[in-house]
Amino acid sequence: MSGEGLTIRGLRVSFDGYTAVDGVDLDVRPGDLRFLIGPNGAGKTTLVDAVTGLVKATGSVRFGTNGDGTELIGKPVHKIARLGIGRTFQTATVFEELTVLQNLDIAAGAGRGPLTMLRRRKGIPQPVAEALETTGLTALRDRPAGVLAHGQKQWLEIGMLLVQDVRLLLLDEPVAGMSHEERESTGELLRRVSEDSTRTVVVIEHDMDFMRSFARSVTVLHAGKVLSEGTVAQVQADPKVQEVYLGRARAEESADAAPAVPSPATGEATPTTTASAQEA
Amino acid sequence: MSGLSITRRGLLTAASAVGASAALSACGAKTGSGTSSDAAGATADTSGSTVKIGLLNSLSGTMAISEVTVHNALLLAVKEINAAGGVLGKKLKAVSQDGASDWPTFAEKAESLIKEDKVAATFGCWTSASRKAVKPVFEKYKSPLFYPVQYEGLEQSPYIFYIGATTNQQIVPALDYLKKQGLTRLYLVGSDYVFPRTANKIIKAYAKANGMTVVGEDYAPLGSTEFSTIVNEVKGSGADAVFNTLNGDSNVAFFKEYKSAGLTAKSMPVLSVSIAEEEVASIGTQYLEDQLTAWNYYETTPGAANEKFVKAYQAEYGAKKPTSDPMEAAYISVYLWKAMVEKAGSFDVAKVKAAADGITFDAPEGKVTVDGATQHVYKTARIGKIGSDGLITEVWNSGKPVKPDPYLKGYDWASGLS
Amino acid sequence: MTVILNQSFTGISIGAVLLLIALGLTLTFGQMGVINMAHGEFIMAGAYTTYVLQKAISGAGVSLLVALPVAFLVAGAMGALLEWLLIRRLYTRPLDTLLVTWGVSLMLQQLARDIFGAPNVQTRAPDILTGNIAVAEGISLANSRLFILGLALLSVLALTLVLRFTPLGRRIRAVVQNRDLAEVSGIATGRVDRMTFFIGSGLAGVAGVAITLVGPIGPTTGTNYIVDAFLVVVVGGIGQLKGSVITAFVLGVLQSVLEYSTTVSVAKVIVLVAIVAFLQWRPQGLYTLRTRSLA
Amino acid sequence: MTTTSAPTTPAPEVTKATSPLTRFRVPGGFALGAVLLLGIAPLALTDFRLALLAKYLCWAMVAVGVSLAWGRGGLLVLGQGVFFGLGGYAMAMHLKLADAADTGIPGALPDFMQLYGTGEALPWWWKPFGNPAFALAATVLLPMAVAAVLGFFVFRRRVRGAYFAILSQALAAALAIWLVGQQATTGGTNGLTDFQGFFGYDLDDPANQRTVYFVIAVSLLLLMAAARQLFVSRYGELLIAVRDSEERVRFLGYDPANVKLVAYVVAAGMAGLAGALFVPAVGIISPALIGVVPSIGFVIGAAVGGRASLVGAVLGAIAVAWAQSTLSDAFPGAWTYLQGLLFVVAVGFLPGGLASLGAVIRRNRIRTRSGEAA
Repeated sequence: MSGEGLTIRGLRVSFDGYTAVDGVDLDVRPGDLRFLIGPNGAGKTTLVDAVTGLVKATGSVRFGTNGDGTELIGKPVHKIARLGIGRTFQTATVFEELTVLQNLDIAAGAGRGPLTMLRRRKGIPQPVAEALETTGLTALRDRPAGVLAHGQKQWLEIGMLLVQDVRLLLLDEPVAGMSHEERESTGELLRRVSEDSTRTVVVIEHDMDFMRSFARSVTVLHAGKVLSEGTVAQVQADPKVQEVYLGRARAEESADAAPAVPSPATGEATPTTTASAQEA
Repeated sequence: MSGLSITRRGLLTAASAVGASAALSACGAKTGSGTSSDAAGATADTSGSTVKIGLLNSLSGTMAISEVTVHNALLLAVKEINAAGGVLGKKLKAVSQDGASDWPTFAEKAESLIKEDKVAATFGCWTSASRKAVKPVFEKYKSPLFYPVQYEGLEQSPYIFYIGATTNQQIVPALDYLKKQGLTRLYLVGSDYVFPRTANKIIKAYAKANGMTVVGEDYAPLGSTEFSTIVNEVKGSGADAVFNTLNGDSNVAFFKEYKSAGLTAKSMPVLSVSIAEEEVASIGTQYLEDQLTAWNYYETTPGAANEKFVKAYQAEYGAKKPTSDPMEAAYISVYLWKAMVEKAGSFDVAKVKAAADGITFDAPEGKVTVDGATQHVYKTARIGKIGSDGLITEVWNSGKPVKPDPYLKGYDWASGLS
Repeated sequence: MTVILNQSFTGISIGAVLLLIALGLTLTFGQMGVINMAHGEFIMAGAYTTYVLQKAISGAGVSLLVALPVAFLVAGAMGALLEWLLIRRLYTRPLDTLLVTWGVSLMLQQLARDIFGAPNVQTRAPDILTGNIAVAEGISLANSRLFILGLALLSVLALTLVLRFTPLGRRIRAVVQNRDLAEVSGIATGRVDRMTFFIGSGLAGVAGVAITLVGPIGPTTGTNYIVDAFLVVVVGGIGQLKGSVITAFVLGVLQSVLEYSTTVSVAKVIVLVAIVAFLQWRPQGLYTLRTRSLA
Repeated sequence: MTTTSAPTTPAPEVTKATSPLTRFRVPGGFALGAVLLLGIAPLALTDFRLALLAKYLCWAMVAVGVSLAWGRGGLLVLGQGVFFGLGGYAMAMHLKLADAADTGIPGALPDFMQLYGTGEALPWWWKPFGNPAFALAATVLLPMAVAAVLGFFVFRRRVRGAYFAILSQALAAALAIWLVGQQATTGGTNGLTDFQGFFGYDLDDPANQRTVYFVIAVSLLLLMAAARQLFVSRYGELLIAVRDSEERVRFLGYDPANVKLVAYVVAAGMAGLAGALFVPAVGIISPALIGVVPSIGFVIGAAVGGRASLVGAVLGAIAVAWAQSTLSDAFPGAWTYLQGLLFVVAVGFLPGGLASLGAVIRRNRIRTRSGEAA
């Protein structure tokens, strides 16, 4: 049962005695669009860092499409990346001096042999063309990434994960600082991406509206531990969550945004964690 | 426009060029064929009313400290010679090139002086390394170089005149002096380059044959300024005297450390062969008082010729400017060349070389004579003591000019050296 | 045994100089991350300050003591000026800073040549600093080195106190740890940078005064020390005073012992290679400030 | 739906180089360079000037590598003197051995060893350099091997930026000091000099000196073509990506250490070849070409001309070398100021060097245009 998708057991990360992630267990199945929420310092980003090998951690993180999956703890970053695990950062990091096309082409090419590397790129590889299409950046492909708008950079990052043929996408606050329209587009993009039944998507987000609109399932972290898990509705109804989000949650979110839980726009706000992949 | 096609085009061009160069090289001489020597010869331009001579010194970089003074002395000599009517009725025009304390640059500038400026002779170089770098250039173009600095011997290029002392005119007399003083246990301290290493080889051979002992030997990288350990070792060695072949900045650090360690000229004198008046001024007499030096000339050397030289130099460059051995050697090198040219009646290098033997000059250091066979100069060896006023006064001299012997052939103990 | 003891004391002598020349860099390089190749020329400026003051004030001891604060101000002002003119424009480009300040260092050397002449100049050390005291049988420590050691330790103490307990120190640490946060907290980070640079460069000036007791004073004085100074800070670890202190003395003793058992050249090569190997083992140096940044 | 080895869709305008002017810019420029170096320069210059140019072209060859490693890869290679020196010494050792063999005396030692050495047999590590093929290969492969070993450790441990630069300098200093210290076997400060022949040809002969020039000029052009290919290849794009965000590249599944290693090793090989050809052209190799200052000198030209632009770096290297050699005689002091100022201005205020003047303007224009679009 724990063979598919991302399986985390007893994950623990400490910095100089401060424990940022404190024994987290987490399962995310393929086809899910899991949101990771929690107050500042809850350990969300650190958890993603640990999964991608950026920080040292103890415990077990396995990822695979069948069987037991591969243990990720202890592997270097680039080896983890080659297992089909990709991430974005809070501040979009694209290669500003390279064009959109070059950015995507590099992302697509981690497995290229030396001879291919030493040749000039001819034409546009199929996955790159598809990613351009999916992210809507086709018209901008020859622009240096540095001149893109903030939202476009985030899409480019997601596109780079797509061409990598990533099976597990870890997105760190992808809509921070975006306009309303950009958020909508990003959400749609994420939904399209996660429709592939073999992909697993995990999104760290602060934006509750965005979460309510697009999450299939939610995990709430608090002080390095899992506080609550379930559908948006289940989580929002959890008193422990309300406790943590006390003040802010009561005042602004539970009060006026709660009715939005069964989102009319998508009708997808109540899938369970075992949401079927047939939707795709 | 793929990269590949560019490369291909590049290769084509390259291939044709290789072809072209192969064709060219077909007319180049093979080694040992002997044809090349005629192809490259100096063509000094002496046709006009002036004759160009080259001054090749480091005007910038780390060696500028020393070499600028030599450059000044050369310019003074040129000025005096021109004021007195020039050479063979032609005024001298000095062309200065900056060796920039960098050996390959010296080689480049030497070539520039010979090929571009068509100088009749070149004066300069200080370090052995710069001389070694330009030697093939002067030999290739058969143009003469006058080298003004004491050096490690073991060299006799047909196109270099060695106006500074060779080892038997500086180091060997210095050892004679130490032996006479009963200072027989020596500690050798030097910079890590060819002169100190060769000098110390000679010293060790001398010591072996003369009942002296070398109790220690240390080399510091050129420019090194940390001498705690070396001085510590010197102090504990029980030596009678230190033979110092350090160069440049290292001397400053060494002598400061030496004094700090409580060592003095009384308890353990240091005999230096690279510290002249100029260096004394930059180290400080506080640290150097009563220490020994070995040269062929001091600012205080008696004689009318020296009085005139010191006066002229200070009139030109400032009243407090000291004169030193390499400066004096540089100064007389121009006069020696003038005398050779005038004896030969021509600027032609072969004739000048042929005329060199036996040329004498009443130099500030006393009478000097050119030895045609070695192209070195007979020089009087002088041991000096550094005074509190920064001047060096002579405490001993060899009595008469010493015949130059760059390969120390006249010394039995040196037979195994080279 | 005597040998080991003796070389240890010699090593401390060497380490004292290393520490003093590296101290300013622990601020400008260690705290601010600026690779200032002209730092050596601030040392040179301190040395020349001693020379100039000695011409004005005859007593060697008095002029040396006066030179300490004056050199601090002179070199500090040069540093602050350099920061204001160039370095502040280059904070995001550390490698370019290295090259730009190397250009500045060339110009400062030439300036010294034009003002004071190419040859080295001499200063007179006060007699009390030219002697030595016996530590044990056959082992002595030069007074000049003791003076440098004292000066270095005093500077470390003063610097620590300033960083820990003064408002300026708090600001400096705040800017180092989180520039953005410091800025929004109302700290004029630009002015703090300049002050940090002033103090760091000033310490180089103080080192320059002390250097006159043991080394040559000339246009290239700074270049003699600059690489060593950087190595001390690199090995000691960025942003950590204690790392530099330990490193300076360890390198000093290592150098001294190796010089004793091999030759100076070989010792130098071994020390350099050892440093390279050490950085393989600990790329961030002996002590590091842990941050959550990507780097 | 997404396969890793997807067919490529034909791209009508991947690059915007459609106008004839831009299309022939690169091959045209290359041809122009070839004509200038191989045709006009040898005809227009005296033997002496040509020899000088040969020396400058050697610096330019180093600059090609600097442009790759530093300009594209962001590796401030402040220790290129090490590789230049290794290449130079490998060549010089062979020439010295060949000269010794030419004397006809069996087992003759190179001249400097007879003077300063212990007078014993040739050190074992000199012996292979008697073989011309080995020596030639070593001029390039030895620096590359050293760079590979060094880079392997340094990049793996993520030593970078300032640390890498300072480390490079420390190594350059160490090698220079070591060479100086081994006088009996390396010639010490003097270095190796006074070469008679070059693979059987007499180096004193002006015709042979011209051949050396041609070899150098052709080598430079080849290196530039090779570097250009690397620049426009996928590897070149990846290298820029590593320079701009090493971590990000890591998350794409590449090991940035390997990407940097390739640039570093190639740059080292180029410096080695430059050093090897410098020896017959100038007639000397010495520790003075290896230490900290010359190593910084190797990046000056690239910085002034434009580190990221191949042509800029090459022209910059040639121009700075020319200025150094011409101005330092007339105004030794002023030249030092100018050199310092060049660094401050070129690196501090025009980081792309002189070559970027046009690009800065062009980029501004693109910015304006995209601003309008957005």
